[in-house]
Amino acid sequence: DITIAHVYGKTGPFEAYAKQSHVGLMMGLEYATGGTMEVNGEKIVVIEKDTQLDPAKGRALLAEAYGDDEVDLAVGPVSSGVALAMLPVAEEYEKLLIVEPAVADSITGENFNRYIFRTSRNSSQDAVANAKALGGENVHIATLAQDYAFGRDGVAAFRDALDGTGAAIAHEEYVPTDTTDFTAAAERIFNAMKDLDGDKKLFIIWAGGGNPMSKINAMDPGRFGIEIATGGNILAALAAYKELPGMEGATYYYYEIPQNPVNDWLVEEHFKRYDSPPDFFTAGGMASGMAVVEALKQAGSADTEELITAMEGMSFDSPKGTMTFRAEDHQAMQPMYHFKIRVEDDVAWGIPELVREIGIDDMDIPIRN
Amino acid sequence: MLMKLISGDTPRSPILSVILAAILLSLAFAPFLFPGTRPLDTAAHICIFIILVASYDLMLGYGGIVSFAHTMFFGIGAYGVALSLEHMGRSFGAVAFGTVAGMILAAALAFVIAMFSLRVRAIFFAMITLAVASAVAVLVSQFSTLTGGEDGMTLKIPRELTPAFKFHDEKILGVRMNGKLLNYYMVFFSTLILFLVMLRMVNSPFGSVLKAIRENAFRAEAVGYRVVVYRTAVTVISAMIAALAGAIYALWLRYVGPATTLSFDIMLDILLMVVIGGMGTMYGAVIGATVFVLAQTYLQDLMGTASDATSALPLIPDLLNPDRWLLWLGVLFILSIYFFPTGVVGRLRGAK
Amino acid sequence: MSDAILSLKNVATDIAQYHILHDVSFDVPRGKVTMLLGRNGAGKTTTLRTVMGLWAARAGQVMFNGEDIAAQPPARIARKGLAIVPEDMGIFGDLTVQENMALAAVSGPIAADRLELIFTAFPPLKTFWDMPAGNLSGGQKQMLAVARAMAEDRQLYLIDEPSKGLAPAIVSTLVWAMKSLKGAGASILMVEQNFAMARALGDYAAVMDDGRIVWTGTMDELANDTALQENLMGLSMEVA
Amino acid sequence: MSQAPDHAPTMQRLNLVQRITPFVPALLVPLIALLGLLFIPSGSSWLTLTVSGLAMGMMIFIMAAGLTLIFGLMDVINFGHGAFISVGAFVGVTVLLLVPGMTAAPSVGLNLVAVGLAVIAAMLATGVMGVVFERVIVRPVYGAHLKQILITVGGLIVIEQLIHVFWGPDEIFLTRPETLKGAITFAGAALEKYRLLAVGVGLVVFLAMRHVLRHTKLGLIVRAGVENGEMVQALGYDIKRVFVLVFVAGSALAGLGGVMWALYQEVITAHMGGQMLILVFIVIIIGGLGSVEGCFIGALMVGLLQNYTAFLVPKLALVSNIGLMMLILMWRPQGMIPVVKAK
Amino acid sequence: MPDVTLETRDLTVRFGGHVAVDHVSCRFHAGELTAIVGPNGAGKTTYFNLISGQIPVSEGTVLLNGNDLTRATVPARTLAGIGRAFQLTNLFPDLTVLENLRLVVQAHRGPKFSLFSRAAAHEELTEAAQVILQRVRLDTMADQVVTALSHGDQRKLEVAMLIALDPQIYMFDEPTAGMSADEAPVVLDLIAEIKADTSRTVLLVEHKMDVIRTLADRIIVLHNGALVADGPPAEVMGSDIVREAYLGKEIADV
Ligand SMILES: Nc1ncnc2c1ncn2[C@@H]1O[C@H](COP(=O)(O)OP(=O)(O)OP(=O)(O)O)[C@@H](O)[C@H]1O
Ligand SMILES: Nc1ncnc2c1ncn2[C@@H]1O[C@H](COP(=O)(O)OP(=O)(O)OP(=O)(O)O)[C@@H](O)[C@H]1O
Ligand SMILES: [Mg+2]
Ligand SMILES: [Mg+2]
Repeated sequence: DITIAHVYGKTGPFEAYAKQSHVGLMMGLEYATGGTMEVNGEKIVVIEKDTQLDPAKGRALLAEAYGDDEVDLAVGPVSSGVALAMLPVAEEYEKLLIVEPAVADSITGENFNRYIFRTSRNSSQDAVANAKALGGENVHIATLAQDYAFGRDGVAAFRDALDGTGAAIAHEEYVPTDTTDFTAAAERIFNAMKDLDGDKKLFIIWAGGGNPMSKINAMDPGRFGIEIATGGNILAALAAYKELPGMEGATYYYYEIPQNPVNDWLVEEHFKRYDSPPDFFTAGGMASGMAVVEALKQAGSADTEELITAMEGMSFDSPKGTMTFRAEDHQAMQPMYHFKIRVEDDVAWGIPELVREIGIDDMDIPIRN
Repeated sequence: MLMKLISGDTPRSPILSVILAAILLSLAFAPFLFPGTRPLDTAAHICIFIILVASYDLMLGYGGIVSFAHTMFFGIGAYGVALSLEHMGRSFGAVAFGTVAGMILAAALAFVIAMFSLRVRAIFFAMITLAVASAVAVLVSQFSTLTGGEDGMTLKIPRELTPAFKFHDEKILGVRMNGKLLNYYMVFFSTLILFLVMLRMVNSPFGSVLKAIRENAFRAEAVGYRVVVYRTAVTVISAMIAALAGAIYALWLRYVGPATTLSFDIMLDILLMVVIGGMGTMYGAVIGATVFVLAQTYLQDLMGTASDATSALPLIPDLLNPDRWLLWLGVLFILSIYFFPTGVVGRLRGAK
Repeated sequence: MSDAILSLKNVATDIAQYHILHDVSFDVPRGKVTMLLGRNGAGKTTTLRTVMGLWAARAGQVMFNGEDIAAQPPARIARKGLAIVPEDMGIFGDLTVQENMALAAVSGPIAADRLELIFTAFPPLKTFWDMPAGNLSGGQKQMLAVARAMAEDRQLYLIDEPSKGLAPAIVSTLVWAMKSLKGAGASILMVEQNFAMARALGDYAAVMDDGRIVWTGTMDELANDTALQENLMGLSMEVA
Repeated sequence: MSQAPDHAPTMQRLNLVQRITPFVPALLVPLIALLGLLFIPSGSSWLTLTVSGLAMGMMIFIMAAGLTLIFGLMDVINFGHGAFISVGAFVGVTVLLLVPGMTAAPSVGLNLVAVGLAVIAAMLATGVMGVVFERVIVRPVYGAHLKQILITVGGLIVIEQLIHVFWGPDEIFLTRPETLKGAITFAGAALEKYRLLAVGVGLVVFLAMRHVLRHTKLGLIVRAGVENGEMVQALGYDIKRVFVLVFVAGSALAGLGGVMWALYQEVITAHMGGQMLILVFIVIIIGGLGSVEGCFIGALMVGLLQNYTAFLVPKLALVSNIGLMMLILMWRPQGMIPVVKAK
Repeated sequence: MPDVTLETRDLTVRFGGHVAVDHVSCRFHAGELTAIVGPNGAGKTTYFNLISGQIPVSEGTVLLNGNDLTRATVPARTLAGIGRAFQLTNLFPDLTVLENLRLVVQAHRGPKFSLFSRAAAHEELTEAAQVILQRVRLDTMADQVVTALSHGDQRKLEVAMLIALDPQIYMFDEPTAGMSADEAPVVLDLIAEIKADTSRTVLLVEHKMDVIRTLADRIIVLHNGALVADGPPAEVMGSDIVREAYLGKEIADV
């Protein structure tokens, strides 16, 4: 048998993401093996381990998976913090860890080691895609982000990517992660932008719950000619986008956007089985499952070294089309989608409608390891 | 000799003595008795939590002070080592420096908080420590350039403490003689020594004054004890030991992050362990930490089995879903407060 | 004593694991003052608290106006017309004197003439009317405790050592206040260590020792029999 | 009878400082607002910030009021309060989602009815929970602070988990009723409609609580009951029933706070209440244990200060609460208007 | 006249506008027992609180053997030699009688901050405590938990704690309040014993006239916070102000 450990935070605040991720992984394995759950004549067995979003548990469980359960490789986790804690374990046991869907740049950046591959996007990919979507001549952009690594890195990557688009950053605003009242931040942004000419956009980079988009919208930024923009999100969060028809940004996934057989199958099967569309992390989970099968096929065995050789530079199918593991940092390069929000009464959320697919080549994602 | 070591504070119950001896032996020979990574990790966790919980008991059970900042001190110790290893390089010197620096910082912070709030109601102290601890947790995630923020930091500890270091080529009793084993015994002996030191402390004249203050602070003042000084002292000592535990934990885990050292969840775990074990007994820390860490590690597996077994019934499988393990831990928690108000140690002592 | 407002029959009370009262029986005649005497720890306070329902009687009956109130909660008992001045005074220190009094008047505001009487007897209460009662001196608190019981008409007053901590001048006003209560038709069951005061006020006496009633009779009988006093309580009359 | 001698003690006239001292806490709120006006360059920004600060303060107050009520009056620390806030939010939001016709209609009346329904349902639900909680969890541990902390924390965990069981693990997003969306522009400042509503609700709650506590016997009974429950019973009041009532009232307030907060945040999670608990504690500490007035003033101070510092020095916004708390405690170690005495 | 040990100069405290102790200047001497009397609310307990430090002074000074202790903390004053027993029994409830006393002995002559020595090893403390127990005739109760003691025994322990402290100044606040006539003498004898030691100064607040008559060397009268009379018992008790303000006519006549 080939055993895969899915080590992820099944319980805790990211429980919803975790469910999607697991469903995606299983559907990915199923699709890639044509429903047999076998590759190279061997059965694929998935065991689950719950990190409870605790990095210490994550480490222990991954060590247990590699050491005691003797799995061939592991997939997960949801939280970047847990992922970072787990990275050295992979190195210590010399086994693969496919990171999905944790997004921190440093996973494939400064904390990278050669046993780490990542199918999910990283923060830079998000930021650069959004820069491509929002930039243009005579555009002034203010950013609003959480005041920690994710936010600051995101803005930095976004700022770099704006270079050459003609747009300029007018103001950067950072607020503590647990901020609930955005009046002050909004007032600061308004004060900084109200006397500028040209297109004025406020780009919000936000991870987790509590996206301030609608709160700032309630303060009527239109008075000063400021438009709000933000990246994509899971379906539940898209409900808030309904108030902002016409808003633009770039997203990682929305089930109606990618046009390819993999996605068609995913959407159809997901509706059939769960009576709902697949979401962000379902797509991500599926990508990881398909990457695993493809790697096993190409390597012809589950030996770690052979897998690494096979996977560096390997391209594989996913619900988002073809992805490629970049050899340098093992980050999966993938397309992103420039969207515009359309509102329909009988849909509970604002629909991100595709404006343009931002291809792998359109984005210059820095290598940071 | 033995009496001196345990400061004349015997377990005072045959069953308790047997259990304690069993725990001591299991921990002492854990690498040989329970092969595998998870059991060893569990044993190390038990050790570290024994220190942490015992130092908390010093404050709670003996000082009568409720604090929610214990994990903060724990975290300070852990981050102290992490930062010094990061900036001073991979050496024992860095470890020592980080540990001492962490302990000093913890002591200073504990001192300030104590001066502020111990003059008033105990409840104040509880709430203020909660607020300060949460502020520190936020600060740690804010200063992400230094601390790695939410993501935490991975440590490069001295090679002698990692599996890569082999000091004997042959396996002995099926156990590899490598740095990990050394690391475990560092954890174990630190625990043993610190525990004995704390046991001595609570049985010293200082300890008896603490008891008096817990009973009637007003009268203790009138008799000539400076209550604030004693309370501050015990808070500071407890904070320093917690920081030390944090440093040890960081070395064992080779990772520090808010979730492993600063989170409120760990604070709750500590409270639970103290209560289950028995407050104001010191031995309660050993029992509490052992029971709790074992339950935490293996409860989910148990629930999965139970959920499958009841899958035909309505609602029950939902409640027994392994994802809901915290629900049951909460229930267990409430029940234990009702039915073991004096903790396991109190129970066993009463039953003799 | 056929007309007893309160009569205890074979009452036994436990506090935690200790047996405090054993088989206590005596009557409190209507419209009279009955003194409950005895040395420290005899069980006097426990008896009053048992009547009020603050300790539960393990056995026996507490008959108030012919009804057994032994198993009832204190609030119910109070509503039947009993008031207690507890040994520890039971002052609400965070409330003002005025609020303490307002609470004591269960059925509505205190009548003006009654308030007048209270102020005459205990002038400091008027001075500190709007001050937190916790700041009163020991004796002032004692005054407030008694005044609270007087806030409205009750049938039976249970009063535990009212003179303790009071200056002699106030003790005499206290005697006067108690007499005016009795004059209004109320019955009083009082615990008192100050024998002079007990004698000045009491119509009947019951003496306790070690959780039992050891003697009952009229106050005169007791007051005139020094040997009996020595014997029962170790009291001597010259204590003023 | 001999007239007792004149006991009138020496009373000195208070000087100005002494006479003002009792009112200082109440004066702090306008003082902070004034300081804000001094430092914030644009008048419209100041107005926006002030209104939003007050609204934030009011919502914190509503959440804290129930806790301080229970805490101050009954000397019970209920960490479960956080879970009550969450439950209030979930029940309220469930009701709102059931009446999309009423929330989506652009009619003030219908919208307010919908919100009213949500509030009533939430308060009923949390009120009933309060009864159960008081009976099962709290009653056996009256007077034992440590056990209270522990056991109510246990309650918090269990209730949060039960929310997961009943409503699933996902966060739930919602939008405010139609007429409560957006802002009114006034003097160049955008004043959110919902915040104005929150200010109103907060004021009503405050005045109602103050009235009950100050001017009704119920308030007296409860305050006296904490100090000496036995004596209150001996005076003829059924303290147990009164305590249940207080607990229910406090819990219902948590429910109200939960709905208000949910409508403000427009997203709810099982942990939302637990997360608010720290801020709530800070407000209670600042105000003084058990004081509704103190809690009110403290909440407004926190709300205003947080908004002003977030505008002026964003980095400090986070620590402004802790800083404020430390300052207040240096000035008055028991909080501004302590009701429960130090022990 | 023997040495002045304790002295207060213009000692004053105000609660808001209410002057509870009003410029009280008084000297107390070694070997002397001073009774402090006055109507309820006169400021007697408050005066004690000012001397022992439980309440901060508004104005004036407290001197012990000429040293200014006005700003000293409660424990500092205790260690300097001002000892106090409380009106309401105030002990360490869940410790045994012996432990209660040992703690007191330890406070002024034992190791306090010794963290690493074993408490049980300090036998000298235990012995000292036992001696005192015998003096108050509580030795049979040594291992009882305080809560299990009767009221009278608790009062005795309260006095024993003060003796264990071995202070220079003894302050008793109504030591026999609520004590029955057969219990009180034990405590009164102890006070008389202390008084016999000429190096000690005793302050006693009492409402019971017979107690004052038998014990007091001197009486001071407080009224509305002010010191209104000071002198030998016979003289003060006979003065008009005491009869008027304190005793009241009726009782004095009884
Ligand atoms: N809470 C308690 N726990 C244990 N024993 C108690 C308690 N309260 C009272 N006792 C005991 O009950 C006995 C009777 O006490 P009670 O207070 O009724 O005496 P009393 O006659 O009122 O004495 P006193 O004159 O001292 O007030 C005493 O021996 C006392 O020690
Ligand atoms: N903390 C305080 N705040 C305000 N007033 C106080 C405070 N403490 C005492 N007082 C007032 O000071 C006065 C003196 O009180 P004190 O307790 O000293 O009287 P006392 O002489 O001991 O009387 P008693 O014989 O009744 O015990 C009283 O009127 C009291 O109300
Ligand atoms: Mg009594
Ligand atoms: Mg007094």
